[in-house]
Amino acid sequence: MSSLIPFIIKKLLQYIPMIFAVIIITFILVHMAPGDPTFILVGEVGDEEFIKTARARLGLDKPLHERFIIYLSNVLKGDLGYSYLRSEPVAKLIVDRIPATLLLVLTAMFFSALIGIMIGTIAAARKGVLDISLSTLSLFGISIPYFWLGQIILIVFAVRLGIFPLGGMVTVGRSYQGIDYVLDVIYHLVLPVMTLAIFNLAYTTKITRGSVLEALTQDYIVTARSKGLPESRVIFRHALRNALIPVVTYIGFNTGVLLVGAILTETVFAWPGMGSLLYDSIRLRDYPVILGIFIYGSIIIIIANLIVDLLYGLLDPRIRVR
Amino acid sequence: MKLIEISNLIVYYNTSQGLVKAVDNVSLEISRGEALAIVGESGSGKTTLALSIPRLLPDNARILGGSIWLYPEKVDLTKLSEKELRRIRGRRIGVVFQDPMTYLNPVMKVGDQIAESIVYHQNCSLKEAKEKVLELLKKLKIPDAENVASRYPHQLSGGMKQRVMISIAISCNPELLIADEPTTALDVTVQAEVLELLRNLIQELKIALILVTHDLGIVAETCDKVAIMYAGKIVELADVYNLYRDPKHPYTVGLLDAVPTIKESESKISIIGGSIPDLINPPSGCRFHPRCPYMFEKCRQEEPPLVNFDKNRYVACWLME
Amino acid sequence: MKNEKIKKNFLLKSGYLQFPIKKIILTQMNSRIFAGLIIISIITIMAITAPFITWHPPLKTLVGKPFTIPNNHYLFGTDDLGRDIYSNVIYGIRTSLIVGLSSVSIAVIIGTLIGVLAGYYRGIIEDFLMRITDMTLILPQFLLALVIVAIFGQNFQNIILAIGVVSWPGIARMVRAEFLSIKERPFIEAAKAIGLSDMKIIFSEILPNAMPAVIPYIILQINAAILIEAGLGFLGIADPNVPSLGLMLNTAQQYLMNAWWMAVFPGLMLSIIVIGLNLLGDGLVEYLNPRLRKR
Amino acid sequence: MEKNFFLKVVNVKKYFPVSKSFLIKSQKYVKAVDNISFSIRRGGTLGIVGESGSGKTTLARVILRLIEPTSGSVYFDNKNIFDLDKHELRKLRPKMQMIFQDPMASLNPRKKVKQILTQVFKLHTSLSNEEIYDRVLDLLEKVGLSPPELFLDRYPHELSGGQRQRVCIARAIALNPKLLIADEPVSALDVSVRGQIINLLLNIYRERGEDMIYIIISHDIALIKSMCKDTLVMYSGRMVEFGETDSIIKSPLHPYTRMLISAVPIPDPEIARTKKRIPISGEPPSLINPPPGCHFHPRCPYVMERCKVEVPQYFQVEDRLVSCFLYAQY
Repeated sequence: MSSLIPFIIKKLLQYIPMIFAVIIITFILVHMAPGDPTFILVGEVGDEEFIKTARARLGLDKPLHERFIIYLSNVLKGDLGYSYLRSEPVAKLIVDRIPATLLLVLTAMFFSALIGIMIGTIAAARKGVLDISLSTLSLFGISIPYFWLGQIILIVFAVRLGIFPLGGMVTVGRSYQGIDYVLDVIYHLVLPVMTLAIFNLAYTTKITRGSVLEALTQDYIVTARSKGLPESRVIFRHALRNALIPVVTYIGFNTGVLLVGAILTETVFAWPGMGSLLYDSIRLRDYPVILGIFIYGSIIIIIANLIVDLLYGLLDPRIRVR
Repeated sequence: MKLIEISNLIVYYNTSQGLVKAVDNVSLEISRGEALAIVGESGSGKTTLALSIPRLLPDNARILGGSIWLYPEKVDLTKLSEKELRRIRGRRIGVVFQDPMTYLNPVMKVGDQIAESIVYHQNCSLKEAKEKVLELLKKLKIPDAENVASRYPHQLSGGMKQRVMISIAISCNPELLIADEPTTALDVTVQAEVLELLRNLIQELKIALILVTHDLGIVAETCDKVAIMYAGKIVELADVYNLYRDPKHPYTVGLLDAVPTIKESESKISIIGGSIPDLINPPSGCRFHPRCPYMFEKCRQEEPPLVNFDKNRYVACWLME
Repeated sequence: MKNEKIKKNFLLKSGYLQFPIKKIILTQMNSRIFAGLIIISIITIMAITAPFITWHPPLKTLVGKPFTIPNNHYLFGTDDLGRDIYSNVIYGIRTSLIVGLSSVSIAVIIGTLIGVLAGYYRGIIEDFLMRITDMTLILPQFLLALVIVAIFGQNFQNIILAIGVVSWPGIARMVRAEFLSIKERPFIEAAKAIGLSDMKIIFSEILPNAMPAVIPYIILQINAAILIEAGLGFLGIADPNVPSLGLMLNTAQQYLMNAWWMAVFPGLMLSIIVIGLNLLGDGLVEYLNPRLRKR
Repeated sequence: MEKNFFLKVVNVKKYFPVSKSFLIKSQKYVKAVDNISFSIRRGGTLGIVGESGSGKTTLARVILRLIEPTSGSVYFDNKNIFDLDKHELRKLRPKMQMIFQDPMASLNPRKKVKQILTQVFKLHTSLSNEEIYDRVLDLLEKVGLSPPELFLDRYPHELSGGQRQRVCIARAIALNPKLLIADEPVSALDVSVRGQIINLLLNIYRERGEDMIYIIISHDIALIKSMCKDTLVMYSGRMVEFGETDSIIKSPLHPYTRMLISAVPIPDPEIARTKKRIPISGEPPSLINPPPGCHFHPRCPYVMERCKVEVPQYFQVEDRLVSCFLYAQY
């Protein structure tokens, strides 16, 4: 595995520039926008004195390239400005919300990947009615928009049946400790995770099915059969192992979709993550927070892609050894 | 001693354009230790015929008639369940495929790919199987066997990959080895090496060989018996010496002359006109008649049977009457 | 011997861009493509004939009592401001389709241009263009579009432009990938060998062969654009003067407890559009992938 | 064009850089064609034989400048092809044509036969549509596609393998080229169809051979024997032997040529089983890291110390050129 370390370094070198790209894009957008960039970087509300110091801090009276250096160093230091409306630094606001979002995303991702790969493989291996019905179900799963699905789930399970809470992450007015707290969170987690997982499950199923079907047409499957191996081993050891490579790529590529999905789902279920923060900030025109969420979101996605790329190298020996 | 007897086998493919009559009423026998070549062009049904023995055909293939008897117990392979067949594939029948690049699993070490069938058929642990793999690779005179076994296919050269394929096929000492165009993807010099290896193996291990190929050159060097296929039918079946010395069927004659050789004598290339027929609607009567220079009325209407006309010699042609 | 009819036929110059639509429809009609086409046709007809199949102006408030439950007159009920949800849904389809088509047109123009340049010319141009494409491809399309609209102002044109601007990288990648593989095929070398110019090779040899693979992707991209518009609307980023399915769901969110119809109908229609486009896109992908078609 | 035209290839090299990453441009090259020189006169037929990766196809492409050379020069029609600008090159194209290995892949799948063939005339002649039509029909007839009207409106996928290759040949000979290179013209075809195409190529040569130069590229030395007077043997990007085909086959000089000829299967069991075999070992070297010295030395039964360090130059043995130190005393 001596080839692994240079491989990791190479990947890191590929991804770091992307973070700069995100910052550059944000900077360009802010300065291309009509009106004074101060409003966007500081917020619409504020007294003269505050705006004045902010302008000086951001170097808005300096030439463009100096402004960029200042902006870049601020962002790299983690200084994304100050939310005047909430009187808190943007970075702190966002970092406080990230765990809740990640909890939602990772739980949904875990379940949907696990179940989706299983169902997808079964659908590919068993042709006929089972395959057709699973494919149709997954088509519906893919097509229904997250936020609407969330609303319907909420209407059915919380409003009509009343078996799950209407929203939030913990029951308001109770201060649970220890295991009770965990159980309470899980209780609140079920519906948003379900919303988020349905789409992802459907998509993973679809990708896995296609990928396994494709792998099953490959020549090495015939070789495996010629050895007299049981069909289960042919499918799981030979077909699925090869089929997983595109599936993993998809899961990585989909982190972005999932994160956005989480943001929309959080809005439906008032889950206290980045999504709710974004929703409130849009209503209040709190531009620094919106920009901050964009930057943080992008970085999370870039990191997820990096991880998947590394995983890809582990799964496919052809990529690693060159 | 008979090993395989194919009788009146019919294999069709179901495609969106219609039924492809790939193998139509073919009978053939192969004995222990014998090397048989099935020679034909693309679409002649040669691969279908060979791979229907271990039933490794694509999903849309249907065995519609006939039987394939495996001796000594005389079981019909076409009637066996998948489960019963699995005990024969890999253990009693090994297969070497055409393109070692695509027929080896790209994400599995080659040593594990060979060990796999040993584990399944010889009831031994993975560790024992791996030792057997090394013995096997050494037997095939592969230098640095340990190293090769721990490689992935893409790290090996074409010839080495084909040797790995061969060792998968013979890992459980099969009675029959089916080699489907085993050297088509290889260079001439590598081809010569791989063929040499195959020849030595079948002699040493007394394995029966079915060599599927379009190249009459490698048949001359390797096999004892030759079956010439055209459009899903066997048109001539003969001992290798007789066939080359005195080909009977017009197609065989054309095939032998159509290939330039480096023989001393002035090479004259004769032509078979036309092109390979469409097997969805094959020509009536003798399937070769539209391309045959000696065609007469009967050929167009009646199909010639494969008749024994000399010792070990069968020809399907009305000229032989 | 020289048949006049053949000669005439021969002299008729035939077009280069031939997508085998006739063949798909007549011979190997894939059931998904068929279902997708039907759904999309019905949706499109509804969008075009919106003024004739609705009887209330979509954005007008108090055409009925607020929170009217669906009945014969207000098929889908009314919302908190007494607007007719049925009218708004029908006009909302129009908005979705306009956004999908126009923003993807922008994306196709940018993407094809960049893809063609990067795919045909190698070296620094390719490196530079593809690095930009790869970076933009990883960025969350939705968040980028959201930031753009938030900064530049929430009007209809900006929404279309923003979605167009974030949708091109996928198309560029696809076009380039097709170009790269087609460019290596021997018939391109054959075209060079008979002395065809670069422009002719790009437009008459490569592009017609690249399009079949790109078209289903474009359809799926239209789908994505429609969903981005709806998602933005759901977060409240929309032009209040244009009926939008997403914006309706945003309003519905506040009244989920008592006015279920406000959420159900707009979302249902949105899902139907998406299902139709997915069927069509997937069907085409499957149809054009020879390996999957075999089964 | 001059009456006694010729094709002269001088020190042609084509190195492909092995790119490692976009930041570090590596200094490693795949030397696909390494310093090849030869010349043929009008009426000459040359076979280039070599195994996969020997650089024979790259050589053909470089000669026609379908890919840009690394260095060297190719004189044809008294011009150095490598010095021409794009425009001049395009004008010369109809004089030098190529037939490709895979006829299906070398025809645009979205064009009908008539579009493929008229394109050539439209590009390089000012004939009227009617004249072009007649020429296309003649051409189809000439390559054995008759009646020609039947084939005009077909797409490549509606033709059989042999018919496709005939269309490719028609395209190549449409404007009477002076140089015709056929790259593995029959290896993608069925055995029984190969004879037809070989004969078609031979007929074309017999008809106009005195007025053109023919180059056949193949891995199959038997095919070259049946078509070419001279042969150039390539191994790992270099020329190892050059001379008359018959004498190369009868008495190959270079150890690689010997191995190659000995490896060719002979379709005659009596000869095949009695002939003396030259032991064959090893495989063609990696293109990125070829062995130093003579590229063949790791497989050579006569290897000397010198072969491992020095690249052998060409030695003239009678009328042949051979790149091997065994012949250093000549």
